[in-house]
Amino acid sequence: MKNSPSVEEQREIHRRMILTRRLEEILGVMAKEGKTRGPLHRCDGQEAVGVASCMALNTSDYVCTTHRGHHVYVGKGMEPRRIVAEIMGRETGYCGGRGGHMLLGDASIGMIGGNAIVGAGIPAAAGMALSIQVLKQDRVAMAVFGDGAAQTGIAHEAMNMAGLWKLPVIFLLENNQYGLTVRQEVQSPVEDLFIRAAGYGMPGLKIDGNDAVAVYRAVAEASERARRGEGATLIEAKTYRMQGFSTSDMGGYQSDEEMAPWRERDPILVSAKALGALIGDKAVSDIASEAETDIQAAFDLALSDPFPTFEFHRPSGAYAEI
Amino acid sequence: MKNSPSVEEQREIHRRMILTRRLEEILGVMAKEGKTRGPLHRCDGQEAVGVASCMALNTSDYVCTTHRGHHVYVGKGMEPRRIVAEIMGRETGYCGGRGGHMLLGDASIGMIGGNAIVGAGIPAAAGMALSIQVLKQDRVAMAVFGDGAAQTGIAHEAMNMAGLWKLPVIFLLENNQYGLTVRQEVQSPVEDLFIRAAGYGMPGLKIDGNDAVAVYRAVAEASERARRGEGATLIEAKTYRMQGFSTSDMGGYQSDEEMAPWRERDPILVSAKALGALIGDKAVSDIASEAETDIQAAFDLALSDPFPTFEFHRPSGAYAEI
Amino acid sequence: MAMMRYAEALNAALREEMSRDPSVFMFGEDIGRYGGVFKVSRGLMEEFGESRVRDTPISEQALTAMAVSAAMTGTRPILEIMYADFIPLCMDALVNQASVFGYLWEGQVEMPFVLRTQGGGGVGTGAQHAKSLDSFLTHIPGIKVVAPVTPADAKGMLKSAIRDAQPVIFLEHKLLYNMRGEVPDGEDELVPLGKARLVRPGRDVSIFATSKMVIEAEAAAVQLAKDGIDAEVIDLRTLRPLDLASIKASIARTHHAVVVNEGWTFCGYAAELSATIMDHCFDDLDAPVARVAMPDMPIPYSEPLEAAVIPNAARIAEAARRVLA
Amino acid sequence: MAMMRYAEALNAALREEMSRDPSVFMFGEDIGRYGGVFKVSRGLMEEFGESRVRDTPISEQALTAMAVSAAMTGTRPILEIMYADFIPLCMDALVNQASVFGYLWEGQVEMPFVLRTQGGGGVGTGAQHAKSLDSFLTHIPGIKVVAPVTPADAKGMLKSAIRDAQPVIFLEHKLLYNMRGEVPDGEDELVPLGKARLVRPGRDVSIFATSKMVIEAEAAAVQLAKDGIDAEVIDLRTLRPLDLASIKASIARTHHAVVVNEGWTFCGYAAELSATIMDHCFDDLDAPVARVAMPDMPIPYSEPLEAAVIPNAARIAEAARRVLA
Ligand SMILES: Cc1ncc(C[n+]2csc(CCOP(=O)(O)OP(=O)(O)O)c2C)c(N)n1
Ligand SMILES: Cc1ncc(C[n+]2csc(CCOP(=O)(O)OP(=O)(O)O)c2C)c(N)n1
Ligand SMILES: [Mg+2]
Ligand SMILES: [Mg+2]
Repeated sequence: MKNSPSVEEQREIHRRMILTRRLEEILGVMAKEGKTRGPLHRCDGQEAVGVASCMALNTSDYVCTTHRGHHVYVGKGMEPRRIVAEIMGRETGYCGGRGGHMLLGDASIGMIGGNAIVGAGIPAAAGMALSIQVLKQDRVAMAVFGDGAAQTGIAHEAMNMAGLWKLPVIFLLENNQYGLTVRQEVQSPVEDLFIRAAGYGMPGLKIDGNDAVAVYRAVAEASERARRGEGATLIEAKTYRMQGFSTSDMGGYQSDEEMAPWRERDPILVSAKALGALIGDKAVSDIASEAETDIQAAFDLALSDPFPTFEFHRPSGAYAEI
Repeated sequence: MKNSPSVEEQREIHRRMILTRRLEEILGVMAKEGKTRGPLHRCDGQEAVGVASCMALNTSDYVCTTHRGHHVYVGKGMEPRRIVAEIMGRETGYCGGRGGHMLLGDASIGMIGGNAIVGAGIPAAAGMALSIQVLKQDRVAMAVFGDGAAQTGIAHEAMNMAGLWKLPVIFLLENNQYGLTVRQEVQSPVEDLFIRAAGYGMPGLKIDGNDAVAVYRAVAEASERARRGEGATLIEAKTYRMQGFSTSDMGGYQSDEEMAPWRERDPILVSAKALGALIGDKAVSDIASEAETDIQAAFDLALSDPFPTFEFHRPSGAYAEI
Repeated sequence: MAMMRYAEALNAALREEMSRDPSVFMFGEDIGRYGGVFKVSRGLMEEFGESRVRDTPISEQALTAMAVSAAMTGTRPILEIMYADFIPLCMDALVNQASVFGYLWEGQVEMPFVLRTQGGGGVGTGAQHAKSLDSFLTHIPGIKVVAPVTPADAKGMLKSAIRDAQPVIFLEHKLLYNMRGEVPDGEDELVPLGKARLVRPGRDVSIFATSKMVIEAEAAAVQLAKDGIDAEVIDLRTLRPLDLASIKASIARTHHAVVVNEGWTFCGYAAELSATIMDHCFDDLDAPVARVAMPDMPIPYSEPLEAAVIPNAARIAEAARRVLA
Repeated sequence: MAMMRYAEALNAALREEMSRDPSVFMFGEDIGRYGGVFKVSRGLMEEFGESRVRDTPISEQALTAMAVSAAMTGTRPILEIMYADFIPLCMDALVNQASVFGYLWEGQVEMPFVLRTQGGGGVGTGAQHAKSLDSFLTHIPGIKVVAPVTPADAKGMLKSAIRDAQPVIFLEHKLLYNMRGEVPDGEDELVPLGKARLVRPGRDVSIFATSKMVIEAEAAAVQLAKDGIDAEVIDLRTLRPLDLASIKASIARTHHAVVVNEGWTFCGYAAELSATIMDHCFDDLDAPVARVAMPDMPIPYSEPLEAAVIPNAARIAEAARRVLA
């Protein structure tokens, strides 16, 4: 089928989804033990959205994400070791420990970046697309954002301009059914948010966010459209957040009945099955054990890295004196 | 037809439209003579929208409008004399001269108020509707706003909440084809903005904004809906701005070809014709000459009113010292 | 008197005022069923229903504008903005709506709304979730800004804020919610807005502080006492309008002043305190006022970095020693 | 040298920088075909095309955010915000985006954007179209804020701002656009950011002013001269980072200071100037610094009311006399 990932890509998607899952599981355990700092937002169950979408783009394309961005970071090719180092506040982290887990970025591979202001990634991607259009480059920009973010004013302003100017941008709405502890239907009167695309003169579509191949295809097609100069696309990926809002969430509002069907459709299971049919189950489980080893190594290295020492912000150095 | 204005109401609508037109024409002349202060935004050609919509509501209902609000002020029942006094900076103006022509209000008749921040009336009306809902009152709130305002982020946020909570609010989008000197199609990729209502789970409709009866009917119906607890409505009234953006607009971008058909469909002509069929042409022209006299009197009185003298803002008096 | 956590004191104030006046209602993100990220509104949706305690979409800009207009039309809204870092999204509603219409339509409308939010750093929430943006708020005419530190003040000032006819911004701090203290009983125990609180009298230097910095100032006073320096600590409590009388009286006694605020230094709230003191107490001062505030840079995440920027007792004590040197 | 209006000087700077560097582009409301409300961008869309000179929808919030991210990805955007009164809508993009990412991703990205806007009162535009909100902007770390007064500075500083690697907020004033002055020829005549301009030397009192207030300060100096008071007038030009050296040197000469800014008083820019002077020049001062700024209230519309609030030469002269008394 047009725009499908190659077997090699599907393998890599699977690997990066597992890297993400293991990374978060270990962080989850460390958080419980009081070894992490600040809130951590896990994306267990949503890995297909962040990973497969980035895999459908080029390294030179720009991507930005939210407070819940581990799958996007790993998907775009950031190294687990430096991700962990940043989260653990080390000097070797992507931002030298200044950013933390919500604010990672690596401009050299177009990952600019995480953002803890809900909605802020949407105009950010539109601005990158504007830059691409002004410079006449062969690039696209993508924002991955939540159902909660879709209700912010900047979402509207940015999508209107993207539609108006036919900006090369992909709006990937990751509908995990929740904004914090509140279900989506308490935040918006419409269940399908992609229908709003019509109001911005751009195509809107709904996809199964737990199927990495479906995510890849939709993003690849939107990216081709954008590169042909036909403008923006809004893609709503339906998925589910398996792990509570953050490590400080006291839980209790996601029922077992609600979660059970999603557990069965865990994107890693879905991917393992599809990939198994192509390369055999043994090869699939090898990917998992390799990823396991890689993540363990990433933590080992990152945790032995040094903490940064304080320096004044250089650009404002002249007026940043204690 | 259901929700049509009575003959008496139609008469009053006609009268208020003429009051508005004459008020603005005189202000236009005075502006040219350098006798006014700051910019003035005329709504010539749009009177049906502001006047007939307000006439379809009760005095106790809340209305807010924009920098271009003379028709709404007059429509809601504010007195020309005190409107003129405010615009001429007199103590007898609705805000004692503090507000000026963009910021009039009269809370006693639910006119709260003009607003020169584009888009700000939209959440303002939603907030009033929230207040009505919390207090369980038999009231509605209405925002009259422009096609330009529809692109602001607050429009989106407010409409989403209005749809979500079924707030008793009417969003009356006055599409006069322009935001400042820039045509609507340079500001939005979709021609019909009412289609966005679908994304907020509320009904959206398009009406002829130059037909006072059509405006009245649409607003009356939306108001009934709101009072029945069924929530918000978005009404897009298509109309045209006959007089440039403001008195400081240097013009030159609204062509004669573009304007000619709208001149023929001047809302006052449309109304005169409809009303003439009901009460005879003589009675219709009597309304006009009476209105003419009233406006002249309003100017005469207002212009002999005194200017205010300066006082510190009392609520902050304690810390507003020169 | 009852012993309560700060968050519980706020909860009690909300419950009492909601019971007392049916025109009071609350809205904000996650405040309903979940009871708020800091659990300040726990149980209130159950008690007062979904119309008066609303979970909202993530729409700070419109929410604030709606608070303004709802307040002008007969209700007393209490809006919770989850982090003070999101205040920039509320600015148009405050600067161009609340401030403007309160003045222009004076006499026509009142504007009794409360915007509760919490700021401050210290727990690794990073550059977008740890700021104190007090000076953006205190710069706006017609709006009161308060920041209680004790549970008793939290309760008494929140009740006063809800009953006030003007907009009140109510600043909390994420590190205060679990602090405990005695809170007077009684539904009409109000703490007036606009009055500073003398935390600790002293003769040598006056330390004026806000929010959690008051606690740091107290700790600094203890350190200073060991060196024989007797510091007076004043909790301003209301950032605007300022209790100028208390400031003047204190400086007339001590002749030395340190001002402390967790916001950025340049054009920050501490700058206003310094300038105000210069305006009103220049002749009483034996040394320039020392400002202790956040260095002018975003708040870093990593523990050693964050610890290096947030003003603390040591920096306050050092500033006090400097003005006395 | 050529004689030009301020608006023409800006137009020339834009044209030259757009020609020089294809990564420079402009966007804003009405700036394209119409050439901008104040005609600053007249003719540029014709010259550089619709991709590099864009009329935009009314979406200040996203526009500012887009300027930030476009600047991080290889372009040099120039965004026009029509009135400074709309700056509150731009705050999240400045405070939580530009300021934060400039620091966190330092070394990874540059952020060369210019946000041009104009503020100020005096012509009856009312409470939502006449404000000077300087202090909101100057409070933000990592962002430069400039406010040229002469056509020569307008041109030379706009060119420097466009070439700067950091965000620069470029504050104009609606009453300056028609002022005329000599402007040096040459495409590389830059005026550096961060340096104050000595407008008029004097021995008795230093008047530090910003934007249109510099012109009022000059007028005040003329009045004062008649009474034998020799006032020094300094145009700060760059509001952040401050040219502290010029301030210190001037006060070391005059021992008296008046600071003038058209924004509100409380937590305004003049407060920072006063506090800075206290921090650095206390021992040189013979009297407290006098602040001249907008009273803390919305700007009224009617002429006698507006005239009563906007700081002017008379109030500046009076303040100078007060500090010298
Ligand atoms: C402007 C803003 N408002 C509120 C918050 C607090 N907050 C953090 S995450 C979140 C929910 C976001 O929901 P969604 O966009 O669906 O993302 P998800 O957490 O589901 O990935 C909220 C309200 C914030 N960070 N920024
Ligand atoms: C937030 C904001 N941005 C920009 C402006 C400047 N401005 C005043 S009116 C206007 C155009 C408004 O267009 P529209 O909403 O269609 O109203 P119309 O003037 O056509 O009645 C603009 C951009 C403003 N007042 N507020
Ligand atoms: Mg979500
Ligand atoms: Mg319009």
